[in-house]
Amino acid sequence: MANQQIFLLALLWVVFWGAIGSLFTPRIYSRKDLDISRATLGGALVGAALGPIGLIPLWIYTPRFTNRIYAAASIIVLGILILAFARAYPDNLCVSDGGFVASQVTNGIVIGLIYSLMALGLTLIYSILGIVSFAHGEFYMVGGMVVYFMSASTLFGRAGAWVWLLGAAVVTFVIGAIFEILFLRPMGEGKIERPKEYAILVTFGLSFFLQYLVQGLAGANPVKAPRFFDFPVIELPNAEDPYLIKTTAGNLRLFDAVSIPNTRFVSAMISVLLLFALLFFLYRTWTGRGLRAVSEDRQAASVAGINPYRMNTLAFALGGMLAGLSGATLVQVFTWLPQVGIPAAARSFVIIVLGGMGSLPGAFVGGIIVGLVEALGAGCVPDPARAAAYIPAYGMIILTLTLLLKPTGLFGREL
Amino acid sequence: MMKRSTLLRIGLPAALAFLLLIAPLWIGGSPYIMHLAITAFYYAILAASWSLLAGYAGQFSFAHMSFMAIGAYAAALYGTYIRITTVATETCREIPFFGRWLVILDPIGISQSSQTNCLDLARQTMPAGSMIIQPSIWWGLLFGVVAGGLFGLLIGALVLRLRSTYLALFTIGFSEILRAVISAEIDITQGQSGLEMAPLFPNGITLFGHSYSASDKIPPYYVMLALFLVIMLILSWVVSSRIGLFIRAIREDQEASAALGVHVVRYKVLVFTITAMMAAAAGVIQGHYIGIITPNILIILQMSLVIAMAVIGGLENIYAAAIGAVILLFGLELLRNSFTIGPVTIDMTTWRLVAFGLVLMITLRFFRNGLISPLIDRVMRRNVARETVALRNAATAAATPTATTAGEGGSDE
Amino acid sequence: MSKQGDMQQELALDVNHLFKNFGGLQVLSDVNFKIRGPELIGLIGPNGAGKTTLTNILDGALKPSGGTVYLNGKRIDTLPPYLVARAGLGRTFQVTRAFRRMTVMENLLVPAMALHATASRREFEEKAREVLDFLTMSHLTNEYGRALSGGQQKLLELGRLLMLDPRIVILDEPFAGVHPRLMEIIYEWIYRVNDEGKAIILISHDMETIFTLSKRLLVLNYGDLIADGDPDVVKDDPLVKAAYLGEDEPAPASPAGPESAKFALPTRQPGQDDSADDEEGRVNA
Amino acid sequence: MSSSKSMRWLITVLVLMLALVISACGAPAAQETVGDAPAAEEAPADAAASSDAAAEEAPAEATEAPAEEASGDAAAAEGDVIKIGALAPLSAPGTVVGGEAMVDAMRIAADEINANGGLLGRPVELVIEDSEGLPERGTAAMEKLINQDQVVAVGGGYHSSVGVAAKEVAHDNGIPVVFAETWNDTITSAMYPEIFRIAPLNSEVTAVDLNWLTSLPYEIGNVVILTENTDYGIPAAQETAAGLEAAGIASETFQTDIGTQDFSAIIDRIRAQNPDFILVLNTGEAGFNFQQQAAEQGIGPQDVPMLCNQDGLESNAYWTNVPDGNLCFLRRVGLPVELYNDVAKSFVERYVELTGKTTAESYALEAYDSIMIIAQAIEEAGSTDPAAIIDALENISYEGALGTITFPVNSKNTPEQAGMDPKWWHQFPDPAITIVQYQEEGQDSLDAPVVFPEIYQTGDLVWVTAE
Repeated sequence: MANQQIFLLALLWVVFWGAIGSLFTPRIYSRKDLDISRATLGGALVGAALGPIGLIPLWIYTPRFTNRIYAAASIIVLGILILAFARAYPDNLCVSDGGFVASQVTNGIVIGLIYSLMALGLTLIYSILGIVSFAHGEFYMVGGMVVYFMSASTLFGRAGAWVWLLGAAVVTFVIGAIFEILFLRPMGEGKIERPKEYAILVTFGLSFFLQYLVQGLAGANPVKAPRFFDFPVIELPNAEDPYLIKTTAGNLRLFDAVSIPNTRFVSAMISVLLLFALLFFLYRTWTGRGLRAVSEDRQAASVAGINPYRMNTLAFALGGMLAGLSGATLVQVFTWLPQVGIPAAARSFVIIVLGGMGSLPGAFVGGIIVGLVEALGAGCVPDPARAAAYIPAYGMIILTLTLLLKPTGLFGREL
Repeated sequence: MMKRSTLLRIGLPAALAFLLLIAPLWIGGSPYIMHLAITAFYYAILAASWSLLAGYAGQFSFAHMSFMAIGAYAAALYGTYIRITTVATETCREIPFFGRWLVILDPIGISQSSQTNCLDLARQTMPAGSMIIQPSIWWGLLFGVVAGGLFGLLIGALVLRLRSTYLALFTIGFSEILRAVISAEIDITQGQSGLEMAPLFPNGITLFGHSYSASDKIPPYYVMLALFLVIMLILSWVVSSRIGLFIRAIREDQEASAALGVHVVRYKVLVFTITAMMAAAAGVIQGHYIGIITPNILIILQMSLVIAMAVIGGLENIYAAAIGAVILLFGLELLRNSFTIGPVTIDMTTWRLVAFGLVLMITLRFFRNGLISPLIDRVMRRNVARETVALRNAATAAATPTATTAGEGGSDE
Repeated sequence: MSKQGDMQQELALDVNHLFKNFGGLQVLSDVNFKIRGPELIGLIGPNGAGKTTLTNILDGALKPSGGTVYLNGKRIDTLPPYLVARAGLGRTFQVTRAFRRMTVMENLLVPAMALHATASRREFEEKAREVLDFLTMSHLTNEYGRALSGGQQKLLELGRLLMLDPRIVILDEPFAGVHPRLMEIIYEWIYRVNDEGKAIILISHDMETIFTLSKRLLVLNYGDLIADGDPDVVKDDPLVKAAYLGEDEPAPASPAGPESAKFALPTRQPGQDDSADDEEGRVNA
Repeated sequence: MSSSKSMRWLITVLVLMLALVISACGAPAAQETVGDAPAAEEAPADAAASSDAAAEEAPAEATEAPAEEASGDAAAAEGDVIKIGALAPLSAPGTVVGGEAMVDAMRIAADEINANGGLLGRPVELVIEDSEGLPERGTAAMEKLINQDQVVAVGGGYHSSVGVAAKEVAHDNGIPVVFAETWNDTITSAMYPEIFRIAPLNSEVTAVDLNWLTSLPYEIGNVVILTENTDYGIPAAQETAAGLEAAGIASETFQTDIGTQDFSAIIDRIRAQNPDFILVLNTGEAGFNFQQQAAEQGIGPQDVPMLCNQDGLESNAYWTNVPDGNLCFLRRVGLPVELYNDVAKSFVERYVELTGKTTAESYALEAYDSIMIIAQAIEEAGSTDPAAIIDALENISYEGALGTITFPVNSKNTPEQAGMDPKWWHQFPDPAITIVQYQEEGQDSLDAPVVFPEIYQTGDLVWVTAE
């Protein structure tokens, strides 16, 4: 259908001018001796938004790229794409069905909150140790496995979700601490050449080890924990009227359009709780302040009497624990396997790169954006044969584009 | 002394190569061992070329398997969709090609109902005696290598500014996108069911009067061995040439290298391109040998195997990486057995990988140059050490006391 | 190494109206100076004066916001660092940047081979051995860079410059953290290179050496070149005194050592601070 | 100056590689002349065609070469064990639930044989290989079984893509394989002499699905097919869609990657289709994930009639992973429990004892039979010579857990002679396929009533309708 070409053309147009903008703007800015750190992304956005109409004045007047320009250009780009999409696929659910879009957005945010928690762990590790843990997905997996086995055991089966979560937290924390002390501490002591590469490889080894250790111990059968809590069954305002909220034990429906499964809702709520707990820890406790001090200025912190090695251990263990907790909540949503951590880890990488490595708000916002993109990608891509098949790629496209256009991410410190 | 070192430098590899050349005399009777050997060479190529990229040039790329897959898929697509006919088919997309016709078949996807191909239609109308030729797979190898090189060039140029962690993440991203594309574009790539690839010698081959069938292991053994040896030759040439010197300097300090006149950009991209081409070549041959290629060769486990092989062998030594790959491959495959201790049956399929992860971590932590590399160094640097001792003695004799003691000669730390 | 006498007439560095600003921050404003022949020039200025920025611009690592730099009539401010190096401008770094996991010999071969596309390795090994003899480091030929002490790494950097054989050399804090005995070798190096007809720009916090060595002094103060001339004259320049020498508060500690040792030979032990410096210098991405 | 140098370098490397290539650039891979012979299959099957040509002379070789090996083997170890290979997915991305069940079943078969005095007076050893659900691993595993472990025949097999790839290795080596659970039609339609199958054909399974759907007394106007992008899922989805279209039923197919975990967006889309029926062709944990998430989002088996993935027959795993999965329909291969013969009954008894499960899944029965039928063939052949085993298999009539297994379309009764599609080559023609439905939470799959076809029916189906 000719209509569909509209969207393709719009996409091509945006990508083409975006590429032109991102390639030439930094050169023009550097020739005029202006700050070029934001020129790649700025040029790309302005080019994508306005094409030559935007680029030519941009290159002539070379304004400073403020966040306002970023925001305006991003909105225009999104607008163009959405309009073209709506023109090209008038029957697509994302165009014709508001309830569907609302549902996708809600689901994206809900799952994004859970992703955020995991990414927070990774970004915490990065901000203190300066490394990315490639074993993050395995902490997530282990967290879920611990919850499953506790829930299935006779000893803890009736203990309830909070105990299971605590168990997952303890196990992942301990694994993280032991590993840090054994394998990462020498790095902090400067005994290791090329510490970053060492860290990549050694955490990679840990990921390998944990994944197959769990498989060896627990087998590779898919498992799943029971629902933590049931919803109370309610219907508001009442059964006769068109309802605003209606719940069953396993589902929550709003306005007869948005449906949130209980397990996801509970996981997201637990994630939010943990998020607040983390913020409290970081900003209101002595140890948390110590952590932040180390991330700001290592030397000054150690002068102030904080043992940076202990902080490293704490940060790595805490980061692993956050991943473990996020797995622990998600094991009631997804079927669990020893390999389940790999896509989750990949998603965390996307989030922290998008949010800015080491930035806590970045991990939070990035998580929600990635959740939204995955939900809308799978929900809106017109071809049902491709929509789901490309799920692993949506996040990775964000990752690569961020690294090319703005390596510091949304909230990273400008270099 | 020079003679001894030359002997070691050339004689040892030559002896090893000769051993590998005549190895089928002993292991030729066991197709399984031959199969492992072929696979081992394949991994050795990947590990050695990755060690050039990561160990020498310091570019920790996780996209190495992607280049391999690009090569293999390029060759597989070429083999699946390209035909040459002597007469125009009129039904297919076709291009005149040196007096013949280059026919591009339609993508068919996975389907059990046998769809009629445009060539089948054409066959009925074509005059008798006209030929349909499936072009040689060796042009497919060329095609794959070029495709791999082009992508290597592209990725190398894109990641110029990215270092360590960022580079690793970017290349993981690229690899995952590629995997998603290959699994999703089923019409062309046949997705998870994989593209079939013709055997290396579809009609068998006659070597020294002995004819081998298409499924015989001896011819692919020699093809893979030849590729392995050629690539090791190129790699040794690269590392001993100015390229090797420069990429190591760049790894150590990019700015300082530039300030000393090294064209950083060129050498970084160059090393990406060269290693990508090598990976692609290995992928093409392995694909033809195995007979099928699926997107699963891109899963992170595969890449981690190559990385672990290079690391355990010795990341900063191409020979160590290659030997490490061979040893580990044999180790991992031969351990694929379960054994029983008393009442407990231990299924080694999983536990060998647990051990593997552990070995990887311990190697990194305590043997940073890998397990093989120090051995090679010990042999190769023996006379260097002697020379160093001599120099140092001379220095002491000349009463020029060194202010601060340096580490020991040829130390690994 | 032959004396390149004819170069003396040829050698000329022209720095014209050099400006540099980072965003809104003016780091260099209208810096002008010329070098004719094998001069030995000191470049001083308080921290943040723009010394390193100036070096980076001359070296090609940074592009100036305005102005030009010519080396022997060839414009170099538009060239990337590796071409500037090949054009004949060499430099060392404030934080030593020896190639730590390459042998001393390999360290020396890098610039030589980068400069000469066709020559063989063996040719340069001879030359490298000479250089090492001169630096009294021949016993370290096969050591890895990381095995050297901080001072030896500085020497190694100087050795690399000999191999690059530039016409003009910028030495950024060559004496920082160097054992006194090794300092003698550096002195010797400077005289020798200077005798060979090369110009040297010496950046140091160590006033004693600057005044001993240099015949001409450039003083940078927050982007302005406030003085250019004979060291003794410059020392008494009221502007300089006000801006720098007479400054009350000591400049922040730098690898050059505490400010109290300003007019004394450094007494710090070699390699004392190297690891910390390294970490800073090697921050990734 | 040096720029040209290293460009030259790059070119040199290229040329070297080129040289390597060109030196080997010989004859085309395959060449076919139109008009002479009845045109063989072309396109991707070119290679296969040429190897087929080779196969014409190969049988002679195939019967000889391995015979030599086998006899050499026998000479080396007279009275030594007879090794039978077992191929199954035992780690992800393979379907581990299925794989482990099959391995247990095959172990029981081997133990049973040994308890009865072994084969030809020799003990039997089962050599298990993990295919990981990956074709390339499958070929390597088959390679190892045949060449390293020297098995005389191979049973098992779960994933179609593995079967498709692994059959080539078996064919090259002339070793018989009895596939237990690989449905893809091409496995048999390649007509390799070594390949037998006791699992149903994909197209037959599809036909059962279609028959069932079209015979139902309910209004079905709109079907959603969820499939994995493998060569089990895609052809099945395509054929089902085509069949539904022929029956005047609209359908929409959603393809997912095998590793898909989060289906929520897809489920919303499916909901918007307002389907009357959902057909799940995803295997393993992806199927579980979909069913449970669909249930949580309100279009689960209790809201919309759903034919679930057959791994659901493994009741423990099913109810752990899909707690809200009651009323799912499941496709089961093999006779219903009531019609179990003695073999099946005694097998189930042992299987329950070994695994602690409440009953045996259909693929466990198939896996058991795949080993037992090989054993019987070896007995009948009186030797472990692969060619003899193949010959015995062609003529076999085996009373197994699945019923009486024969391979009526074989080298003496070729598809051409029988006037049948090549897919029936060495194919067990009537493995019973039934549709069962879980009608109670936590129900065992064998207690679940059979709802189709009528002759096996043991209960009435529960049909949920939207609203």
